[in-house]
Amino acid sequence: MTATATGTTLTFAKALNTALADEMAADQTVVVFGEDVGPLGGVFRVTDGLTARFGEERCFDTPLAESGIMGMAVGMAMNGLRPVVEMQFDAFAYPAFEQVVSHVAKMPNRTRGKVKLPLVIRIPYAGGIGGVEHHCDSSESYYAHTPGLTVVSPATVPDAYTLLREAIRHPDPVVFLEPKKLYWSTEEVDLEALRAGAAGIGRAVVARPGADATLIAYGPAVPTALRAAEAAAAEGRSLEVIDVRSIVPFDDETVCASVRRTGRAVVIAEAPGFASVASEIAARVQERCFHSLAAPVLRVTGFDIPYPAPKLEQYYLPSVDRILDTVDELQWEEA
Amino acid sequence: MTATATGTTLTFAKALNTALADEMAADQTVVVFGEDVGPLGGVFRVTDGLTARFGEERCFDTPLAESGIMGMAVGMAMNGLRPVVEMQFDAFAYPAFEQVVSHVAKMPNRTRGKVKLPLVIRIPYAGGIGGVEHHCDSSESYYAHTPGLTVVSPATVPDAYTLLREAIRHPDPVVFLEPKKLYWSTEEVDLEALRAGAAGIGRAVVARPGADATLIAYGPAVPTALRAAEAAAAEGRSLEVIDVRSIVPFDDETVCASVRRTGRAVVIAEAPGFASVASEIAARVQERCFHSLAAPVLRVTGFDIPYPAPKLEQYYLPSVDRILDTVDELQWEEA
Amino acid sequence: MTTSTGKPRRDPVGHPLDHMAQTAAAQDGAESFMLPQAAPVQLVDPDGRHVHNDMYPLPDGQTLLAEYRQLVIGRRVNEQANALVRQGRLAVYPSSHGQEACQVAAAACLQGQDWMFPTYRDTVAVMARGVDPIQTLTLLRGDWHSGYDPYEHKVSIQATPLATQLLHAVGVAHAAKLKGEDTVVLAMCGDGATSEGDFHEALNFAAVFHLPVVFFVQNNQYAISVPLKHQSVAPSLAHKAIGYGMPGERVDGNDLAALLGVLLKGVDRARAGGGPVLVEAFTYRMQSHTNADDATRYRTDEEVQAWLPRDPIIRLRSYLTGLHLLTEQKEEEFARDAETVAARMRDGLNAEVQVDPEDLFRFVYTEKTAQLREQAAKLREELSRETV
Amino acid sequence: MTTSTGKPRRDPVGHPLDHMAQTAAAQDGAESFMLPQAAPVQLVDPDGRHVHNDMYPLPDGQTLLAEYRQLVIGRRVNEQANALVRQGRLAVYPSSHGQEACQVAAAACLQGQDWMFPTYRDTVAVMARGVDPIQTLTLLRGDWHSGYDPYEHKVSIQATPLATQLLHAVGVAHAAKLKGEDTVVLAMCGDGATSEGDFHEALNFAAVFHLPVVFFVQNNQYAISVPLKHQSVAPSLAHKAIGYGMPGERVDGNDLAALLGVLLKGVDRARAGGGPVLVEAFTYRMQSHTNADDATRYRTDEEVQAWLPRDPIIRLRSYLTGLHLLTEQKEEEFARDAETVAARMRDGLNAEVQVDPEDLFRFVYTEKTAQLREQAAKLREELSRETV
Ligand SMILES: Cc1ncc(C[n+]2csc(CCOP(=O)(O)OP(=O)(O)O)c2C)c(N)n1
Ligand SMILES: Cc1ncc(C[n+]2csc(CCOP(=O)(O)OP(=O)(O)O)c2C)c(N)n1
Ligand SMILES: [Mg+2]
Ligand SMILES: [Mg+2]
Repeated sequence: MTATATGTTLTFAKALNTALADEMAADQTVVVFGEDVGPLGGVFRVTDGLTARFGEERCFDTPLAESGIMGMAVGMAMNGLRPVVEMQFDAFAYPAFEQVVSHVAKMPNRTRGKVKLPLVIRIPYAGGIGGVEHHCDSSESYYAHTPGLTVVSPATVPDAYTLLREAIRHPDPVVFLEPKKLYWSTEEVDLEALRAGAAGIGRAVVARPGADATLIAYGPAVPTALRAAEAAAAEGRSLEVIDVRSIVPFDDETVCASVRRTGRAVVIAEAPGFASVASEIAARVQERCFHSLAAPVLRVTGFDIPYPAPKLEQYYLPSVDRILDTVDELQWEEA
Repeated sequence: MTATATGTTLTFAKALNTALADEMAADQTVVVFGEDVGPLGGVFRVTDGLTARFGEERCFDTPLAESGIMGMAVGMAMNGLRPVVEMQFDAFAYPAFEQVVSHVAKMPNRTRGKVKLPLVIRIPYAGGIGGVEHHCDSSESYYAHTPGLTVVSPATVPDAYTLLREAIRHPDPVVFLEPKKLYWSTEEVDLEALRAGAAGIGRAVVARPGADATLIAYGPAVPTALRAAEAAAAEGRSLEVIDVRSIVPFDDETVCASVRRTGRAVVIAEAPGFASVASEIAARVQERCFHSLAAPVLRVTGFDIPYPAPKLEQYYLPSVDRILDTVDELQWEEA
Repeated sequence: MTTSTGKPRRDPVGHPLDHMAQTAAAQDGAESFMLPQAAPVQLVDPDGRHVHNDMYPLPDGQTLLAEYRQLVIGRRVNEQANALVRQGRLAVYPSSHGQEACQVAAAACLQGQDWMFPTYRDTVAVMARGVDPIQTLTLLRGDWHSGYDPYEHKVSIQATPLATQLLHAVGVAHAAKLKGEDTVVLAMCGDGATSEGDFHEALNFAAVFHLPVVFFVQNNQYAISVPLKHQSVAPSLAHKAIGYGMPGERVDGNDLAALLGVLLKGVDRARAGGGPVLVEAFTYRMQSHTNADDATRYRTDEEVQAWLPRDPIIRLRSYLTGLHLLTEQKEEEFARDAETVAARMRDGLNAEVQVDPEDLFRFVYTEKTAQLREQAAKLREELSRETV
Repeated sequence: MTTSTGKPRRDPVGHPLDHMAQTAAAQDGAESFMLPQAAPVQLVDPDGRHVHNDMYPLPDGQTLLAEYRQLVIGRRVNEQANALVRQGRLAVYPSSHGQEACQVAAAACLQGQDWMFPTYRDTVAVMARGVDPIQTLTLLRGDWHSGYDPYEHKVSIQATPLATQLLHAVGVAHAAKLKGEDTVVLAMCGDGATSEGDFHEALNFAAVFHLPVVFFVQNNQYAISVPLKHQSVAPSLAHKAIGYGMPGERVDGNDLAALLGVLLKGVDRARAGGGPVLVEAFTYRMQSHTNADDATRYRTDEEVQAWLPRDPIIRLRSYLTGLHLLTEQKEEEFARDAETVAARMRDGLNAEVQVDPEDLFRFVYTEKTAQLREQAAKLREELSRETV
């Protein structure tokens, strides 16, 4: 953390760490637990220092069992706490799937809102870090398809801070997806302004304005989309980039306003495309903006294959080139 | 089972049972296991009589643990058997989610095809039977989004037989979704013809030809779509109904040929619509048929809510009325 | 949040070689302490005679009389619910007929500040804890997933996905411990559910965090059609306890006195900071799994008949009659009380329920999402067109 | 498929009351049989002296000498792999430094027809079983998820999702039993993995189906940063066995002789139809979890140092030198053999690997789906444009 006149330079991971610390300081009922989140500070150091500062009853390690972590979080939330749990990696959240789908997502509805579950499931998520198998899954579609969950993914350092604090304060369970490849990205932020800042859950933002087509992305795909827009600008094409941020609830308004204006859209996501969040965005954009569209809504996603080994991931991940190729397919000759 | 001159009247459940028995008789390596599939014959009686006929080593009960069932099936398939496992109800397959996603779907790819997993995961699936919570989930989107799985759902008695036999013979793992509400439906079938019959995995069929719009449905939604088409015909509108049958791999050809001809499409599925198979179908149809479309591809799906209690499910399930209302929205005035 | 309650979890890491030696040394003590007694604890035998047990004194007569009344009501609740299924008023009912002593003891061993985590089969226990019968039966009537407010009587939802609720119980206990509350949690499940991974994780978490949880397994010999021996080949289910570092105990599940003795001891121990325990009650599911099940497919009538003389009501009646505590007058009084509950069930369930389709969207999130507002509006419009 | 192997699973359901009595009666016998010995089995102490044990005779000197050679190679493999990480040739390496005795014993206790189910940390065991070093390291080099054919040496993939592989092991054993094969399966995991639900389900399935599986837990005191006492408060991990109805045994995991004794007995027992066993090896992870980990954050140097004198190589060297079986010449020979393996690792990993992007689509399904054919074509076209 280096401070300047205007602000502080933070990594994405440190922004998350600061959000946790700030919220733990503000609210006694917030507890953090998971695998290796205590003295080690988490394998990505997002919980670094929390045990030392808040004590081992506020930030602690559990036995190695994800369903156990999730189920215990449900009970703790039932009894007045606000658990923030870490699943060590995306694919290691799968053992907790039943607890997530059958209880986390359904308990408030089941009890007619009598039982609220204000808990956060933090998941270091997606690829691009040369990780081995099971450490790179883009699992957002499983959660986004499950009614009752709120699903968000920050793509910038300020959003990492703001969205996480908001997620912890949220009255309903939030799946909080942290793009691993962004953990070490840095940005200069004005923490005081952020602390006073506005809400993000449910709202998309225009990350870069443009006129000719809309790129719709979230999480790890946002920086790639921005680089594509940059490259397109050099070629004289003006692309608008939307950072979805909040997958559920989805901000139809912001997205559709943009597409209605540009008349063209490409959805970008790392996950395999089939039956995914990208499918949803494409489906709803064409449903809602059909008569504004000059071309079909296209998608640039991961292939429908298991996440590849490190030396092959470059071929898998949505790239600037692949995005620009796809933009080229948007039937410009007819425009 | 009643025999007539032309064929045999079978329930959907009996067709599945016959497929299991025929395949077990034909192939010594087929083993059937799960919860209550032995002496009880399964809670839906799909495995009725198999233990008596093939012995308790070919059809047996396991301890009550779905991840155990799935993980053991992986090992048995690795060692030369063809396990057909039953998950008692859709939501009770979730404890096995990690085994399904991290191993069943990935083991062949991980080992460069050295390890094949010719296993079938049978799941009594979806709603419409007045079941309590957790007994009515439409979980196909979780599986369809997972590369490496083959996902099919029969909607007719002949398909129940043919697809299940084919699934058991399939070299890769198949998630076999059995619409619960169809278990007791009956049809007259010619078993001998079916036994000699053609393949279904990877192929959709035109369940009812039509000219004005295409209804795309699978599993439990197919009979509803057919009734909607029937009702529309009475009102002078000719709807084509496609029974997708094979969700993965998806038959783009049959679906797109129909939509290109009719120029209009409605996708129908019971599952919550968000980030679902229905989203995928809508997304790919507009991607591929954009210039043939007179209107956006619309969807009639379950709401984005947990499956409701029995007395409320009638409001949740895609109905003939809801389908026809949606067909009405396909901008006919502009046609 | 107090940090003063309970012993600190993280004392400095000792020398690992010491640990190896220590553990070996401590083991013999641990074993005799954590392994169940050689036979299930029984305090009143099937003929109604007191069986002496060094560790568990017999509860006093007045207590047993009061709980006997609950047994009678419990049996009546099971019968009435079965009748309501036959009449189509309930979709399905998983009866605890034969297990009523477990049901009654589960409620009796808890204090007001304690929590109960029941399953679908524990309807009688839920009602014995004070939850309104009609609210309890909402789930099975089919108008909502759960009909009561879990906070009102500190009874969680009747869980369907097996063993999952055990972890919620652990979480409630953990929060209680962190908040310094004097709360014990009773976590209930069946024999079949002990095979699920969540059972394992729940017991381990409770032990490692030293939480006030009493795990109460009603071993009724069957998981739907699957008999215990295909579920486990352990000497007993209570032998699982030592693998988590907690004591395990077996108890005759048709002996209300023994159940009270063992469960109360476990609850007291947990409340005093002694950590979790595992109690296995050896009992029998006298009826089919639910009315949708056909038990003749997997067990003989002789087997069922053999359990009849072990009925939990008969033996307590014999014992209390022998003491002249249970009089004919009392019996009549209890029967009337049971009839009152049954009548309340009948009346409540015979009344037509109104469901509100808008409820579909009301509780999914604290605030409806834009998407749900749209979908609700669509349904509303659809329904208004229909009624026109 | 023979039905003649093994005892029938479904004998007629006995009288449940008998069962209750029987179990109680049988319990004492079962307990002494299933509970681990009071201290971990040790046959050679840290000073290289034989420790007498009634149940486990010391393996003969020639056997120990041959396995000592494997220890030396195993240590060298760990060192070389660490070096290759530093040179950027491997992305990461979870070292078994300090656990080599466990690794070597795991391979040594199996016959050719048997199966091994290793984890990410069991690289040395995998190589000791005969898998090619370069193929073994493919996963960590990053060119494919698994580099060897599991059928060639009957070694399953090195599993990453914890405890999941134990169920695959159970399945392989179950199929072997049904097919009448003479196969034993060694199912390996760490102490942390015993907390996962899949561990529980695997042991229970193996016990209920009476399968030839030896569960081998390398308790190296840590799951990444989490020490054993936050993982379990059981007297030992081997005490979990009785909860499944199988014997549990603890063994000094730095004593190759004891490991061979205990594992071989388990394998023999399983092969003879005696069912599964659980073996816990008490050992220590001398290095960080992987090179990406920083163990100083959670344990002291003193703790690590205290384990140095217990090194598995030192004590076997002392013992064999004392017997004059291990000579200076032998030591040199073994060191050369180890160097040969290390050189093979270096050479193999220093060679540039070619990956084929088409492989992305080749093995997902037996036959590419239309969708994958499309996607592959798209990538091909993309790449051809780039190279133009
Ligand atoms: C995770 C899960 N799998 C399967 C089921 C279906 N199911 C409901 S009850 C039951 C048997 C449970 O047996 P047990 O735990 O002994 O309880 P009992 O019904 O005997 O009270 C099964 C398999 C379920 N509810 N949850
Ligand atoms: C299901 C799952 N959860 C989490 C992880 C991440 N993880 C990898 S190794 C490890 C620690 C495992 O400890 P242990 O079982 O003792 O084995 P060791 O590494 O000590 O050999 C963890 C938490 C994982 N691989 N799988
Ligand atoms: Mg039971
Ligand atoms: Mg370990």
